[in-house]
Amino acid sequence: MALSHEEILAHIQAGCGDTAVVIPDSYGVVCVEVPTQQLFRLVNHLFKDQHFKFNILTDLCGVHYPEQKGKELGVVYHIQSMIHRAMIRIKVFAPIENPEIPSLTGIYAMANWMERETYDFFGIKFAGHPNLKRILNMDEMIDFPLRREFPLEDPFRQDKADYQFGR
Amino acid sequence: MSAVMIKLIFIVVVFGVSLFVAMYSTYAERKIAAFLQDRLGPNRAGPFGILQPFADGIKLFFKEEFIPLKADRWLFLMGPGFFMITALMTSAVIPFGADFIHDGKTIALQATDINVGLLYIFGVVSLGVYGILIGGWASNNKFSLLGAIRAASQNISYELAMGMSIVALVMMTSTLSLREIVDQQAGWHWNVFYQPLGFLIFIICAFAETNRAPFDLPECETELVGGYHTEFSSMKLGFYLFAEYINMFISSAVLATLFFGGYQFPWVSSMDPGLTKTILSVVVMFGKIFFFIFLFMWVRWTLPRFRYDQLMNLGWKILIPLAVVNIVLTGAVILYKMM
Amino acid sequence: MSSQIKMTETPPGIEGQGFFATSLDHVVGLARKNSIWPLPFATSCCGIEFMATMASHYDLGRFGAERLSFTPRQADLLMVMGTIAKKMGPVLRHVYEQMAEPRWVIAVGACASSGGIFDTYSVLQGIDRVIPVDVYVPGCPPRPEQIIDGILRIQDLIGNESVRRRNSEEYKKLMEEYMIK
Amino acid sequence: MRTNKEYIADFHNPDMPDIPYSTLNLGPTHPATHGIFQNVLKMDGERIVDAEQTVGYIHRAFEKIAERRPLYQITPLTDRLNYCSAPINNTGWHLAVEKLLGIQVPKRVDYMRVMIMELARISDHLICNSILGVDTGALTGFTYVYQYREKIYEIYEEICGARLTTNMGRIGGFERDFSPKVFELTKKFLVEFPKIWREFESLLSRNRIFMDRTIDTGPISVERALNYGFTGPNLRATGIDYDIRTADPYCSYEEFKFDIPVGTTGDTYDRFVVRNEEIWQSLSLVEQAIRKIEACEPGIYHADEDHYYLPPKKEVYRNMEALIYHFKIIMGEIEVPAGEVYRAVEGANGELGFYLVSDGGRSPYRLHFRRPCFIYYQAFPEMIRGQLLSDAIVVMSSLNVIAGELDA
Amino acid sequence: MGVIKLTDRIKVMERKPMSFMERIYLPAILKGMGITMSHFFKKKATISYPEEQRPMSEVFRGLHVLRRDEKGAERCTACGLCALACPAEAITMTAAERKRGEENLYREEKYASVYEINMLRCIFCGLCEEACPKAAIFLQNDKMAPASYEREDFIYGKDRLVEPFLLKQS
Repeated sequence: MALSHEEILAHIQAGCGDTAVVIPDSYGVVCVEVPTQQLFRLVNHLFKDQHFKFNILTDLCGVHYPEQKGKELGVVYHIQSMIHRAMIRIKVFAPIENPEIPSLTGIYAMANWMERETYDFFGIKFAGHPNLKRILNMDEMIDFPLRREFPLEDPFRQDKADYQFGR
Repeated sequence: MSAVMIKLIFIVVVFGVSLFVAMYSTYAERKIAAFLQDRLGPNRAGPFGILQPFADGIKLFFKEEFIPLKADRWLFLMGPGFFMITALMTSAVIPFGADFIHDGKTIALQATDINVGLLYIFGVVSLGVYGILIGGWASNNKFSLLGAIRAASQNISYELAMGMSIVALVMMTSTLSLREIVDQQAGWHWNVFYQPLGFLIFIICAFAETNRAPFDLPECETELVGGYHTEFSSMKLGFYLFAEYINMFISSAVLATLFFGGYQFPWVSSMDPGLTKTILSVVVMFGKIFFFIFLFMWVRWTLPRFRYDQLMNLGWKILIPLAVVNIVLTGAVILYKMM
Repeated sequence: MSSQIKMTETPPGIEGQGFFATSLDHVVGLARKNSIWPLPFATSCCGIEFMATMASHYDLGRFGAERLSFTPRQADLLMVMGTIAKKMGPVLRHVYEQMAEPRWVIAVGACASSGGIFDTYSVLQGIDRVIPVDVYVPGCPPRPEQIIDGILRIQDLIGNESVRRRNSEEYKKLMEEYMIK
Repeated sequence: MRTNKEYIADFHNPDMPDIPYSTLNLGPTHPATHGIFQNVLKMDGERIVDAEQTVGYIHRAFEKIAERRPLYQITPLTDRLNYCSAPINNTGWHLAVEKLLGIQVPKRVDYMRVMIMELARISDHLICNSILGVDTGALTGFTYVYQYREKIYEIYEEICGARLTTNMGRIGGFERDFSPKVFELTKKFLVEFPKIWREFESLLSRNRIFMDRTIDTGPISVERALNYGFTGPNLRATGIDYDIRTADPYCSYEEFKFDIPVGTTGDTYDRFVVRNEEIWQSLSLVEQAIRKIEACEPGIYHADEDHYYLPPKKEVYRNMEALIYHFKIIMGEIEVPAGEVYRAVEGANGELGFYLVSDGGRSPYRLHFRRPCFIYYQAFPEMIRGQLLSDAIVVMSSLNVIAGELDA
Repeated sequence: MGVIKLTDRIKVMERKPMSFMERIYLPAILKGMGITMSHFFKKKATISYPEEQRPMSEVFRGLHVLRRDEKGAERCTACGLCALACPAEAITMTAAERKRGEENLYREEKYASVYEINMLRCIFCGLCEEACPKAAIFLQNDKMAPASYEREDFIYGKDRLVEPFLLKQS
């Protein structure tokens, strides 16, 4: 019952019209980029449809591309159909000054923590999230550690002395 | 030597023996647990690790005394002591061996033979839970409090069933004195053969009363960290742990006395009174006690534990009705025999 | 800081005043070292190897240390196993503060001792930044043999320690350095 | 008298009036939280009104480290995700990289991977189920089965030289061929282990105390489980046979014969039973894998990819070209195509996914681990609402939340 | 709650209701006690570690050693690949040129004058051994890094890493 790419794309276009931009992917996954305003509608459409049953949000994560002006921060969703064994990759982008992306917690319960994690790492604000606060890092932290410019090691750290490390 | 002196010496000996047995129960527990689990167990402190209890004792003794800031100081101190005292008091009415007749004088191997011995045991044992309750409440910690409450409700529920299982036994023996109960069981007339159901209920309740697995809810580590003794350190903790083992020892003694003929054993009971008989009877008694202690440990290292509501269900909905049935059955049999 | 740690860790018996101060010290030391109740502060991988150490093949119980006391009040040895993140640091310190004297700390594995491969913004580079550590065990995770080695080192330390060490000036100074109590 | 179920229904009822509650901190260092995370429980006596979790206590910034490391150095990192079954993580990562680089591995490597992955699955489920026993109070079963985990460690050690954090396998294959001793040990394990596992099952699985503890504790329906992103045994316990091994086969899993056990109600007992049955299935898979490996031509243990797989040491010492490749690979200067791949494997806890974004550099541009624990642990409050404190502990250990994977 | 079927490999684990014998607790309890008792008399699995050593595999990744060649010269040429391959960044080295007359000490023209491994950082992943093009660094299969009291003790310099010369000859 494998779905062809065309079928899936047609299905996506039924969800958000012509706003979806297809990104070519050499690894066999249907990959689209949608504007932030369309995201919720599209995912809701995918979730509700009884034929295709793209009802599982497999993965959600953020990416930071500092050189793409106006579209620095992105969120990548992997949505799967358990019956048809097909996967869609949806990307949305937001500018770094005001990274606001609609939250999917209303559709998927699992999006809750994943979005909090993405907020924690990238500072992407998910509009409509019930409890958007840091999850892995300390609440006091001000930076967003997975942005590209953030160093791996905290440069101001006091808890590390070189003489103890044989360097 | 006056009779009083002899009694005093005997009491000291009984206390000493209880403490000693409790001490080595800790060692035995660790060894038995290890053996049941394909391990070796403590073997570094002394040969085969037999000095382990002393090491634990000394260590606990030299550990820092600690009273949490928000704890109720006096109750916090009182809890362990109270628990320990009640645990030790129970041994007063247990006959540990046949009478020793020397120079025409009879020396009973029992601190005191009161005619309501059974009632005494029940009374003192039910006081024991106050030690836990006080300690758990005073430490001002939620886990302790939960443990203490669990202990209290568990003990109260299981005392009922325990008492009722004994009622049937008392109907049969028509005495409350432990010595007489033991005397009645000479030969193979052990009560366990006449009261198997009563015995079963009693032993289950004994497990519950001593807070041993599968009824170790008041202190179960995986749920309540340490239960009622979470906040106790040093010798206060030592008292709690110790008293628990003493309780186990006493429960084993009571089990042996009530249902397994105490110090009676077919060949031993028919011997002439004398030193040999006394010694042998003591050996028999302790043999039975050790068997039960072993059983306690064996069960602990085998079974999963109950959940709180299941524990209550078992106590109230199964054991108590069973005990009532047992009473009725016993009554019917007695009536039938009388007719 | 590390030089200060060295000072206190020296077994008191070997400096001045004959061999061992009293036989009481000796007996108490013997008792303590054979009855270590560990508090397993297992956060990650090393915790699994600690389980292996407790289980039948290695049996920590041989050293009288199989009674795990999960409450810090009753524990003698804090075994820190696994990564301690910065978020965890205060908790670890709190647990250490709750422990009753005498108390020892063993840092098991690379993460607890030095951060290991996790040289990142969120990981504490060694727990000795928060609490004093007595013995370090290398390895990621250490084999149970190495953990037992660590316990043996701790036993040596305990056996040679004076009963009064915890009241000494040096010890107080050490605690002050870590701002504990 | 009200039953447990009626109570639970009450607490799930949104119209229930607010009850005064007390809070109880389960964790961060509670003995039942294997690993470190905190649950703040709102309690009404012993009953749980609500719960809130705090995680991140061992957050180690895996994803940040991964952005600074060449591909082969990320393997030791994946070890530490779900450390109970490190070889599965290693293999999952290698599969993701191989997908990106377009490496085809020989069949024999596939079977070798199946063998180690199923051994890892056994060792993970074994620890989860025996810890469930420990949390209900039966410690002894744990020590019996742990002896056999040690046997698995021996096999690992023979393969790669470490016990727990294995760093097993390389991109494109294995670092060395399995020695004959590996097969010998594994065969011995396959003979000995079923006996002890049956013993363990009979200690717990039909013991009423255990059944009472676990049946109807922490149930979750299929719909909610899917919505919460459950995967792995926890999802299958709810009654759906979703398994990456069949849904998106990798490592030639489609050639193997195995069943997917599913539960019916999704409660703790079902999770226990499903894991038990998966161990039996894994045992048969290991056996099949050994047979398939032995049927293959011996001596093949890696893909023939000069650019990505280290040349043999002997060549390096003599051959200049080999030395150059050696330097290039170690320095991470291999040619990595730009692109994005998502590769998931059926980890012991569920779908362990690697979303790898590469810009052609030596290290990933972005690497996201889809950690099953992190995702399904969200459902914990919903699962324990209205139940007793003891249930919370049992549910937690049957979910097999592993802190390393939870926090990454 | 029903069962959703996606594949034909499904195997539903039906739950049998408790039988009467299971309901009354005792048979299962006695069976369990039988099992534990059978282990009571079994041979114990314990290895008394400090006295007994558990055999380790040939390929076990233990403590590092810097190897010498057949003639006793140090193999390491300070190329730095091991330090590069180390995910924990635990290896530091300083290279030096071999001087005339040191041919019996160092095999190649370059050698490491300082070679330090921080054993507390090291995760014993074996990547350094794999990276070494000269078979100089090697993880022993019979030795493990010992525990110690001080953090400084774990910085292993060349004095502790290089294979003793005399042992090699005998």
